[in-house]
Amino acid sequence: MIRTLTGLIIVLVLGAVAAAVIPEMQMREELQGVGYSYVSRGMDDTGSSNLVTAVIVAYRGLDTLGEVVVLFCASTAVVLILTLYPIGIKASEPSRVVAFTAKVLPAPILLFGVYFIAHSHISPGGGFPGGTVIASVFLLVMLGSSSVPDGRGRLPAIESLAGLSFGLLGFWGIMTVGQFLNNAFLGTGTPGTIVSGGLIPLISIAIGAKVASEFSGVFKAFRNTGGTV
Amino acid sequence: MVVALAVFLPLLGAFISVWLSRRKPRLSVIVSRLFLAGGLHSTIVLSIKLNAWSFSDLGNSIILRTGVGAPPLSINLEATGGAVIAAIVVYVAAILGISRLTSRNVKTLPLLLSLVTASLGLLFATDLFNSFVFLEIGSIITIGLTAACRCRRRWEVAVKVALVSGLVTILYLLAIVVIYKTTGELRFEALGMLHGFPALLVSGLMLTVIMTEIKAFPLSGWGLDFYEGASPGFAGVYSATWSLAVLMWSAGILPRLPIPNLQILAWIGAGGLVLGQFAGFRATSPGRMMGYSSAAYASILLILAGTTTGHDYLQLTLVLMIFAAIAKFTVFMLADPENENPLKSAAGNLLLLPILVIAGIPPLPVFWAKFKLLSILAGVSPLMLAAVVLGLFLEAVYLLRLWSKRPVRFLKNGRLVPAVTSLLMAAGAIWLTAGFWRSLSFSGSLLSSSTLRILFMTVFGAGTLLTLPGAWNRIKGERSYWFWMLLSGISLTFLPMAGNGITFYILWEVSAFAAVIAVSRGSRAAAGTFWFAVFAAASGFLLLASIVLSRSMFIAPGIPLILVAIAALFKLGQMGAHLWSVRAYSAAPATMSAFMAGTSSKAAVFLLVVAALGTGAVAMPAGSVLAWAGVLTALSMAVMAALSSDYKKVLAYASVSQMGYILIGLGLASVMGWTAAIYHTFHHFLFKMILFLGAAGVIFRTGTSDYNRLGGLIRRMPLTFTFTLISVIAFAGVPPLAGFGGKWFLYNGLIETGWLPIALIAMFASVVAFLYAFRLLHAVFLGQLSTVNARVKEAPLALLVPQGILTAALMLFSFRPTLFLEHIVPAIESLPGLKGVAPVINGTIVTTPLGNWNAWAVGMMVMGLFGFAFVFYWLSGKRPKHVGQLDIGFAGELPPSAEEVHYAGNFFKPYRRALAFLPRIHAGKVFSGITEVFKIAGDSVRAIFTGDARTYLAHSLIFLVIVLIYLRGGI
Amino acid sequence: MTETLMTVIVVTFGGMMITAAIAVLFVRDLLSAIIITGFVSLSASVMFLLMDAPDVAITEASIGAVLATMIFLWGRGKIGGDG
Amino acid sequence: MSTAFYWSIAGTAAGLVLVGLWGILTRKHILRIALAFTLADTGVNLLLVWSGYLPGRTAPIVDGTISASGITSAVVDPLPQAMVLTSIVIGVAVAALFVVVGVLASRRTGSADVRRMKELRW
Repeated sequence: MIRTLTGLIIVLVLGAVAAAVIPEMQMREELQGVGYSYVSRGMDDTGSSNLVTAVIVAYRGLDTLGEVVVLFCASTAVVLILTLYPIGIKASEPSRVVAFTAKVLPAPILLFGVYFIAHSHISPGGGFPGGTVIASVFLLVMLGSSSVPDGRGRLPAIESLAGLSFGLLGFWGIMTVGQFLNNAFLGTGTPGTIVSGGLIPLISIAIGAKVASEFSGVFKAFRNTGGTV
Repeated sequence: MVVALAVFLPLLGAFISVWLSRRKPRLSVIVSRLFLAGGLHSTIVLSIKLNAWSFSDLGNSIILRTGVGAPPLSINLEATGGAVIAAIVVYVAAILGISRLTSRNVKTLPLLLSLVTASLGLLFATDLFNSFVFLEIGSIITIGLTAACRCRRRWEVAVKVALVSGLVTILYLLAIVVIYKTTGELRFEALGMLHGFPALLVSGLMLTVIMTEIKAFPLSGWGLDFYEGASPGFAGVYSATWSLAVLMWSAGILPRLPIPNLQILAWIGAGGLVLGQFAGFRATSPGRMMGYSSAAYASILLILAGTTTGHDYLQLTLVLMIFAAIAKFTVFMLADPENENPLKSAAGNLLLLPILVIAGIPPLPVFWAKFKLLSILAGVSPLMLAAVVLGLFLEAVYLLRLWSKRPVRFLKNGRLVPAVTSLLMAAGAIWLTAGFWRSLSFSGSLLSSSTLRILFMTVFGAGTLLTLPGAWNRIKGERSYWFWMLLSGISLTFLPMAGNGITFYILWEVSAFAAVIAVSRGSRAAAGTFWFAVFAAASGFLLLASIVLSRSMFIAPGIPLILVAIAALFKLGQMGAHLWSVRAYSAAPATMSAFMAGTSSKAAVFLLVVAALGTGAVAMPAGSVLAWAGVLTALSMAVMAALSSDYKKVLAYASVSQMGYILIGLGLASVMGWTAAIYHTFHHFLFKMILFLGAAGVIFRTGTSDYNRLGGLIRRMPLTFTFTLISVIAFAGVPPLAGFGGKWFLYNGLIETGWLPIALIAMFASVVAFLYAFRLLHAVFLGQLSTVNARVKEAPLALLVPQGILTAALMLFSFRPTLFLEHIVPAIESLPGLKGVAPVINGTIVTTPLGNWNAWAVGMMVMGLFGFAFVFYWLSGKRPKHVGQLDIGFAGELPPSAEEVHYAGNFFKPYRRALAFLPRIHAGKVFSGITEVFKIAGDSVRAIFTGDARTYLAHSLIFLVIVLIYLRGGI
Repeated sequence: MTETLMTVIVVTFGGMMITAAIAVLFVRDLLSAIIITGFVSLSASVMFLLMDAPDVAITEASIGAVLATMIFLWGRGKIGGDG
Repeated sequence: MSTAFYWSIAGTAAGLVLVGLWGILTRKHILRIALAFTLADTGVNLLLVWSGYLPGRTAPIVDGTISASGITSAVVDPLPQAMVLTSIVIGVAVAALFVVVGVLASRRTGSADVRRMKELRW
């Protein structure tokens, strides 16, 4: 109780002190700083009509590479820890509803995920949510069967390949225009079409594959009962 | 291109190894090493391109552009000279640490490789959000590897790290919101565009983030737990990769914080340094000590950020951080992973170098940076200087404890790591010493009188040479120490040549710590070494503080002089500091004791002489303080010597007691007093060396220094006895031998100045001195020979020859003191600022206001009388009856203990009773009192680290609130 | 959709989210807490949509709301207990 | 009117952050702390998007309704959205790892109470 109150006081004082910043954070009417440049030049520079994707994959591709590495490290760590200290439960026979769902839903969900990834430069979406959606298909399939799917080596192989291709795409940029992760050197195409945005679609696919395989690996590790993974 | 390879090659390796480590574990390790080697190669190429090794153009950089467009739209990675050097350290640590980390599980490889990329990314980052991403990678890998390594408390540590990094994430993102919202920018430069309250809010948030990340006190709780609980293998790799990167990144951000007065950072750092190190002083676990030490370095970073700018800042942070990282890495790598408590069983010998590096002992690389920092602080605020010196001293204390308590063990394998890192540290020492070479001076200008300079050099040089042969005779349990003794002696010998404060300080410290190491190699060293090291460190830090306070010239009057005086007193073993000297003398290898008591204690006399001259002369009040300190020590230590029954302890107390006379002489600040002091310095060197070398011989042959197990050795070791007898007569201050001269001048000086009480006490003390000298002769050489020692041989020649040489010199100067005085007295007369009249030398006669002293005539007379008495004794025909040591005349009664039976047992029972009125001076209690206060302070400080992770989070938030309120200037 | 309506929606949503957040801290049952957190994330995703951030909304819904909730549920299954 | 909309989002977000921090400081069940982190994270993400939000505009996706010349006055700032995407993924990655570590830690100590995890201290 005392702790709860003390915590509340600390937090409230922090809020009160920081509230002095409010007058300086007024609503703006116009884009400012780099935001303006992104919007005004984005399409010409990258050929992506989704400016968020343009920022993520093209301008600030390094952040995204970092983000991929974050996810990569987290999933590697989770899989590693759960491999060393397995605490999973034996998969029980799935209920009929689950089994049915697991048969019916994967295909449309998969399609949905692939769409997210492939159209990231045109419409909302991208490699991360797309990859997650695909991984949920894996989860669904896993839940629908009584055994842990034997993806031995295949998931890590996909993960490796996807990561490597992202990295090598980065080096390709350096070798052609001297800029790491540049993806506009092949031309940017007509914005709004599927083959546009330079390498953005390729990078999105790599990210999607990587995210999907990583989350799938994590799901598998969650169910690991101590067998080999 | 090269930058991209340097940063991202390990990442490609990580992507490959995640798959390969499942298929071909061995191959994956090899492949990973190849990728790391490739990256290392790239960083080295970068460092050469940037000319980073000169440590002078650290701001130069090579830029890697990424993404599309140019900043601020895209993100650059900027490889500056400093960052590249840090990157090389990261690579080296990763390559060396890889086998340790993967020995249990190869699947940690991707994480280790990614950690390298994250470290380099952070080192080269130029963008706030980009840094955030790299910071997150690092935190995740830290959590993952902590949890994956085999160590009992890994889960607790992992949870704490995860909680703290979660909070850091939130605070950092809040800062980014404010920054982006108000400036529309995310590069580091955006921090400079902030104004008004957003600037303060961002500063508070960033400061909290940085201080939590670099584990600066008081936000260091999680770091302490991490270093204590994580497996040493990972903790080592962490400290030299990720931790180093975070420190260097923070070093880049801190000066950019948009706060009106950056100096507040320095105050936060200085306060944290003192408080944090008080807490560290109480740490018991080695891992935790390393944690506290890293908190010290974090605080130092804050201090640097608040007080230095530009090139100094880059250079100092780089040197401090990389060498501390290498050293810490080495310490952790030396831990024995098989042991339940790995760091406690670290390889003891190899631990020394990294620990001395972290503690900043000259001429090791970190020292140079610390020295420069302190010099800068002296100009900023003496209070801050005092805080930092105290903090660094406390850090040195627990680091030395860490080393001195280690059992000696060698690693079964893995010598490669210490070999490589030691090489790096040594190279750094040489490199930096070479860089600072111009600031050193060997002109000898600290002491203007060349005669005195030559005198001191003779004492130091001769002392070293004469003890060196003895160091080859080691008793059981002692390890080779001659090298360290020689090193100590060589630095001492050059001490009088020092031309400025810093040169003096370096020689002084090298000598002191070489002596510490030599002492630590004795068979009973454990007890003595630690305190010796602590006082060595204390006198070193005092000296350093006085040097930086005096600025360039050696000693300035006022506080610096007082600090120097205290440093010298510590070194002399005066004023309660006998705590170390007595322990160290009796714990050290026997010959080492001779070296320390006879030779290296004179370094403190030299320091006092220099200090007194630097300020004209010792001012009257200071002089009388010195004299009183001297006379009280002389008396109390003489009493202690008389009551002690250990050969080496007696000699140790006696040494300290004799040093008291020198203090009185210097305190007189008159020509007569100084003549006494210098005279006594030289002759004390002669006879104390003889005594201790004699003791070394006895101990070497009998294996003991206990009076109760000695006795009657006159027949087994007649030569040693003869030398000892001569020197005992000499130091008892009886005519005709040399000890008398010193006292003669001293009483002259005291009476001349009118310090009669001191003169009386000093006289009384010399009576006591006679008692212990008498007892020493009796207990060791006279009386009955113990059956155990019935077959001992005369001391080895390596000890006897030096004694013979010294005795010859002693006899020469005893009978012809003018040979010595005719050089010394003019030299002292020519010194500035000394008052009073000088003794007049005329042929063999020395004339003082109290009368003439003709040593030659007196000597001849005494010799004549002695010969007469001996002839008379011989003719009288009475011979002593030989009685065995166990031949007791008690009638059927068993004696209670050996002490009662032995001739020398409780020798001074009557005097002990007679002297009971003297106040028992337990100066040791003063120091244990100080220690106690420190302990209480440390305990109350470290109580904030409750171990509850949420408390650590609360620390960060409360700190943030306080900083914000401070910056706002109130609520 | 008028601005007034949007404001009303946001204020209602905001109030609910904060109430729910406080409930997460104090509700006895851990399962409820997890589900309420998922609800907060989902509401946040709606707010992202209102702030013209469809990419973020999709990501928050699929990753922040669904995936995170699943992970928490898994964790609860392994630890059990309330608190 | 849009001012009210604008500030109510900021208020909600800041409130979530503060409640999250409060929970982090005071809850003792390890998963509940993780939930509190998620709340604070959500709040911060809302604040980030909010920092680039301009009322009355559309999403930063160019389609037929926006002319290339008037685009700078038609869409909101894409950068904060990009950052939030990154931040969400990072948040969930950290949360997953935290949950796994927390689960194992509580299985080792026999309790999910963080107060029991303070063998290391001082």
